[in-house]
Amino acid sequence: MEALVNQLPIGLSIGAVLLLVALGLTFTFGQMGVINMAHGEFIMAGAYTAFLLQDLLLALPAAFLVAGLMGLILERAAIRHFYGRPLDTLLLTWGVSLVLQQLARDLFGAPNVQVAAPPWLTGAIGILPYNRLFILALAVAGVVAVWAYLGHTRQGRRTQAVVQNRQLAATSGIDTGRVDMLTFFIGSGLAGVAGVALTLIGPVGPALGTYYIVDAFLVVVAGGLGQLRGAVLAAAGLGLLNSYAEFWSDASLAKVIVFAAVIAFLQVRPQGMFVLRSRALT
Amino acid sequence: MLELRDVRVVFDGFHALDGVDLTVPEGELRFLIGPNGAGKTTLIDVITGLTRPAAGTVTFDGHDLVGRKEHRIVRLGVGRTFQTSVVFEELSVVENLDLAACFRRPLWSLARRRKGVSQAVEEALTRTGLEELADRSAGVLSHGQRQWLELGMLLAQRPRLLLLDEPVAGMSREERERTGELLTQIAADHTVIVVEHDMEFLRRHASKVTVLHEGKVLVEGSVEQVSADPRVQEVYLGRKPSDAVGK
Amino acid sequence: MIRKHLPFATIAVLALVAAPLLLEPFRLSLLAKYLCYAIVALGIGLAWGQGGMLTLGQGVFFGLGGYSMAMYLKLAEGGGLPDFMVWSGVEELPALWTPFANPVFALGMAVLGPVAIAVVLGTLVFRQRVRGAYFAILTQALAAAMVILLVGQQGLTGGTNGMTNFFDLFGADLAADSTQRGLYLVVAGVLGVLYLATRQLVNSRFGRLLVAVRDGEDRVRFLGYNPATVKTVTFAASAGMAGLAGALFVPVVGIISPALLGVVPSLELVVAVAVGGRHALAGAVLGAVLMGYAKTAFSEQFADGWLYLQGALFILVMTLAPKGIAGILGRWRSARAT
Amino acid sequence: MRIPHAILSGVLVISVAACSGTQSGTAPSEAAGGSEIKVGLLHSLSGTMAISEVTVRDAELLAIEEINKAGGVLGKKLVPVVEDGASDWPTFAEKATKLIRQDKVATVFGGWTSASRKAMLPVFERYKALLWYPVQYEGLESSPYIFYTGATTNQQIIPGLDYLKEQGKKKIFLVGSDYVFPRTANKIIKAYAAANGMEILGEEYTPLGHTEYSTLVNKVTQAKPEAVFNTLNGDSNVAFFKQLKSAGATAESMPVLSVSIAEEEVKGIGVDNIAGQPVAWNYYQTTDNPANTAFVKAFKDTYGQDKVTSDPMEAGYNAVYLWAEAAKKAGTVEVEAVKKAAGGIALERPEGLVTIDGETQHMYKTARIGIVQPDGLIKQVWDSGKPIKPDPYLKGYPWASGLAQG
Repeated sequence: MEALVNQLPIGLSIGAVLLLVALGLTFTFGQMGVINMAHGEFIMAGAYTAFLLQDLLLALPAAFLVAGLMGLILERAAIRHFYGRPLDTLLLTWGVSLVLQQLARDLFGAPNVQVAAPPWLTGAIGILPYNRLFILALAVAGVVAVWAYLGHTRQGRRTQAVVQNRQLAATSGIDTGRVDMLTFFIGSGLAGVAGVALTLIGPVGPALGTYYIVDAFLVVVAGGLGQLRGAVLAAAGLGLLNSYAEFWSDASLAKVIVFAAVIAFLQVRPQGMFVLRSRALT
Repeated sequence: MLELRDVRVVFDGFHALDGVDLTVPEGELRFLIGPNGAGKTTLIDVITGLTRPAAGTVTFDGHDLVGRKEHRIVRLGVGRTFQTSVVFEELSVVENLDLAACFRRPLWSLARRRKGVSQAVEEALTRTGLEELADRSAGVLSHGQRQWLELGMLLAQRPRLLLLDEPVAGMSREERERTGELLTQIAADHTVIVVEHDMEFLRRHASKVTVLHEGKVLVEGSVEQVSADPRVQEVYLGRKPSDAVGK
Repeated sequence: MIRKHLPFATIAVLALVAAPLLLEPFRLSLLAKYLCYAIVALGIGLAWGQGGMLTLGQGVFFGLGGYSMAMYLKLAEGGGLPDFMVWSGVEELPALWTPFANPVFALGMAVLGPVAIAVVLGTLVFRQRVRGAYFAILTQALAAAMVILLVGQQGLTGGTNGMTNFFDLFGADLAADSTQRGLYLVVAGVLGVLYLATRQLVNSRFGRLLVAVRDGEDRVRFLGYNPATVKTVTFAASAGMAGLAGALFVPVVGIISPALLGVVPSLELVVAVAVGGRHALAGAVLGAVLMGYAKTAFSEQFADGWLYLQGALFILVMTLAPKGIAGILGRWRSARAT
Repeated sequence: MRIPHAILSGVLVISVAACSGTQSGTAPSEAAGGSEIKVGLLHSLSGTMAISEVTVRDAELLAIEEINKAGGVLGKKLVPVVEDGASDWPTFAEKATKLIRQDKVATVFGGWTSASRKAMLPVFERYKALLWYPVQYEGLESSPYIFYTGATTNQQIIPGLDYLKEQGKKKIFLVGSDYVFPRTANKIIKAYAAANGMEILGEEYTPLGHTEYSTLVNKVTQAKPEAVFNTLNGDSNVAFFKQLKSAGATAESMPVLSVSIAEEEVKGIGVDNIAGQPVAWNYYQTTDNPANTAFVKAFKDTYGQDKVTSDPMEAGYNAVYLWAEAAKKAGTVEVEAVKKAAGGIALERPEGLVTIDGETQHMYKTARIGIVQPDGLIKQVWDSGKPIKPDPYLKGYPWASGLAQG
């Protein structure tokens, strides 16, 4: 029974990890329609930033910058030529992810590296260790920051305007190229932050990104591509489902169950949890 | 033939259609007008299954259309065009028409190459005057030609009810005239509903007009009756109806 | 007429006569392996290039075909339980396995199994108008889930090891060079037939309809067709091809394992199709053979570089020549013609 | 769509030309006559397994270099042909075929995962060529064309259990990655436990590459075992130990005995997370004997002072020496003669005395339990006293009779 109750916070904390890795993805997709397969490698870049600095609090902003700049470069150099072709972007960024993985292997070596967790994260409240709570808090902070940015800053509102009608926004004086750049910077930066957080609980190596990318995509799909509210609910839902499914069966089956659940869910809500309505015929 | 009763559509609290009743008997050419946001396109969307009404009934020839999938409604004989014409640019003109003509055939029979041009396609080509361009890819057509191709595709479908969403928008004067002739021809042996802003076009071709305003039917009647109606003038901001509706 | 068929005849002669004569057996079976991949690529070319469905889970179907064939081969050996069951502690043959002793059933399942899964998945997702990126991601997740499932059922599937160590195929010694040559001819023949059939389909009305669905799914609905059906049929056809390719792959290469049907191999094939040229079926075939060859050649020279090369090649193709090699050749040809 | 046939003919011409080109580039091997002997090294140099396998290849290259310096084998120099298995089992089979048929190597040293070995096995048996496989594995195999220089189960798993039993640990929880080695190991463990009055509280598997262990850690801590037997592989270990530690479990309250974590992996897991935990192997960098001192020094001099040596590396390093010794004894590198000569060869290696068991082609090896130290190295705390005779089918263990009917 105790174990059963424990699974609840565990599920939420798994959800927090999912949310954190999917947040940047949902941001870039929602705002720009870009599916970034190199997102996992931006997470990895964040984790390696933490490895180089060996200081969690310093690493958070630094990783945001590092991954964000990588995203910025990617956007300027390649992705901007692909707007409106999400499938091509998906494949292009996959190529980028391959190169980045091998680059990490050459720069840092193939074996995992160690990032020491700060001593103040040792300990636990109930079943949840401090580092899990830290991730939970970080995920919440990330969501709040994105929400505040989009709804309550000038630049955020511009971003929203571009999402709703790119041409109209452009003719009313918004530099859409700049907005895209900034959006991609933030989305990738969030991946970097996720990478720092993941060093607390997982391996830090060239393959890091590949472990999380499929799950992150599932969250984005189930949440409704690009919907912040949806992503939060989907992450929590999938986290809990995963936690209980694994508890009653095993880790392998839990993954299969989560996948089946997402397919089933799409039968009920084909466009994810929340969708923007549009009268345009696509 | 087509009957709408108390149709309501709500988008995020906004009543796009707020209890519309509409009856179109067989063989009629009906124009739908109204200011922007009056719900004209939404009405067509409801009839063709693109938008599901929150309440109300839509019957075509005794069939309930609400909740039916788009392609099933087409199979009942209801065809439509779009404001911004959508044709398949990678296919040739004749291929576009041929696809439109073939939908009643079983899918497996499509696994063969097209041999020659079917009668329906031939007819559509002649009516729209696109014979010369038959083998050109649809991507190279001008705006007007695209609109005609779309009309041609609609004809090739051999529908019983045609819904045209702003068929002359963006056309030159000559193109409009040709479209008008085409429309007259079509209306001779089809039931047609046209959404149109162009008042001159309206005057020349309309027999009966329905005016929509804020999701409701404001008035219905002949062109003269409608343009004389003070409520219509008020809706169009008190200006002379011809200026206002003509836009 | 003759002119029209001359190039194809040339290839057929080259592939069926010259290659077996010129290549040593090891290289010939490598080529056979690439041609298996080319069959999968053909299906991807159909689904993605023509139908716009980016399927990132084609490895799943390839794997199902491969596993069906492998199960037959394991049972055909005779001599009791398959080796991996023995060391997995399985004591009697699972019921799931029994019908696979029949080669007709096994081959049928290799094709129909993938088709059935594609029909179910296609019906579920296309009916709900899940498309584009959604579909891509879902097929990718399918590949991931499938691998986990196969790995987890070690007693049934051989786990991560998969199945290997096959001895004979319909009485012929699989190790013999003559068998491998024969297998090569079968693979090349199947590829040729499927290529012609797919081309026929693409040029038919259905092919036009498929392109229409790709470019304007919603518009097609108002032409009275159900795009979900069109897409499901196409997806199923491409799945069937992948399944058949998998079934041929197993006797050629001698192994099937979950690693062959995961996310990465599925993506690699899509890359190959993109490099070859997704809109031309021949481009897809070309891409698969070239990338297969490049991978072998490159990893023989310098292993680490392969990932760089693959990634870079891909970025270059996507940015500079989105229509792939076929597109470049096409442009070059039309430039010369004018 | 207008030019497909032209393209297709292009592709076939190119590929046929390319393939035959490569073919003519490889002259018949000099293995038979010339002054060189080609040997193949086949490990994953790319992909997920590269982390581990590259180090083994390095150790094997070191051995080849040392042997060449000392005059080679039968007066000829060894020339390594290195191929990449790319962490992909069919590639292992393909590259093995290439090494045997095209490069005509005298022998191959290679593999790490069981899956790669299973994939290569039919190739070596088909062409009657030799493979030296350097990693501990799940047993139940004895191919006439493979020499196994790592431990089989009775030289690692069973000694590990003996150690836990001696420590008075009776309630055990089993955690493993979902593949052949952990599943087979756990079968053996369960049979052992049944015969030795131990209790198995749970058995859990996670997919390879799994990194979310909170649920599993909850299951383990709720079951309150006295020890955990860990057969997780690769990156999963990092996540498992990090998350186990932050859940408050310690090596004192609940030791986790691992059989796939060597010196190389400790760094990535983080010493803090694993210090004090026991591991079971046949060799540690700290193993005290002159052969090892020389090996560690040579390895560090060649590859860098920050490098560590580990059990599989040592087994790979040994494999080259053992083959060279067998070839010397046989007077030829011909496969059947080498096989015949190999039985009974005994060498002092870094792990101590290693003897080839001619019957099973496995090695007599000493089992050692070590504890991970705060400096990242592993200190031996227990050993089996003498080399244990390899018993891949566990025929000598009555309680295991039900396991190995194969």
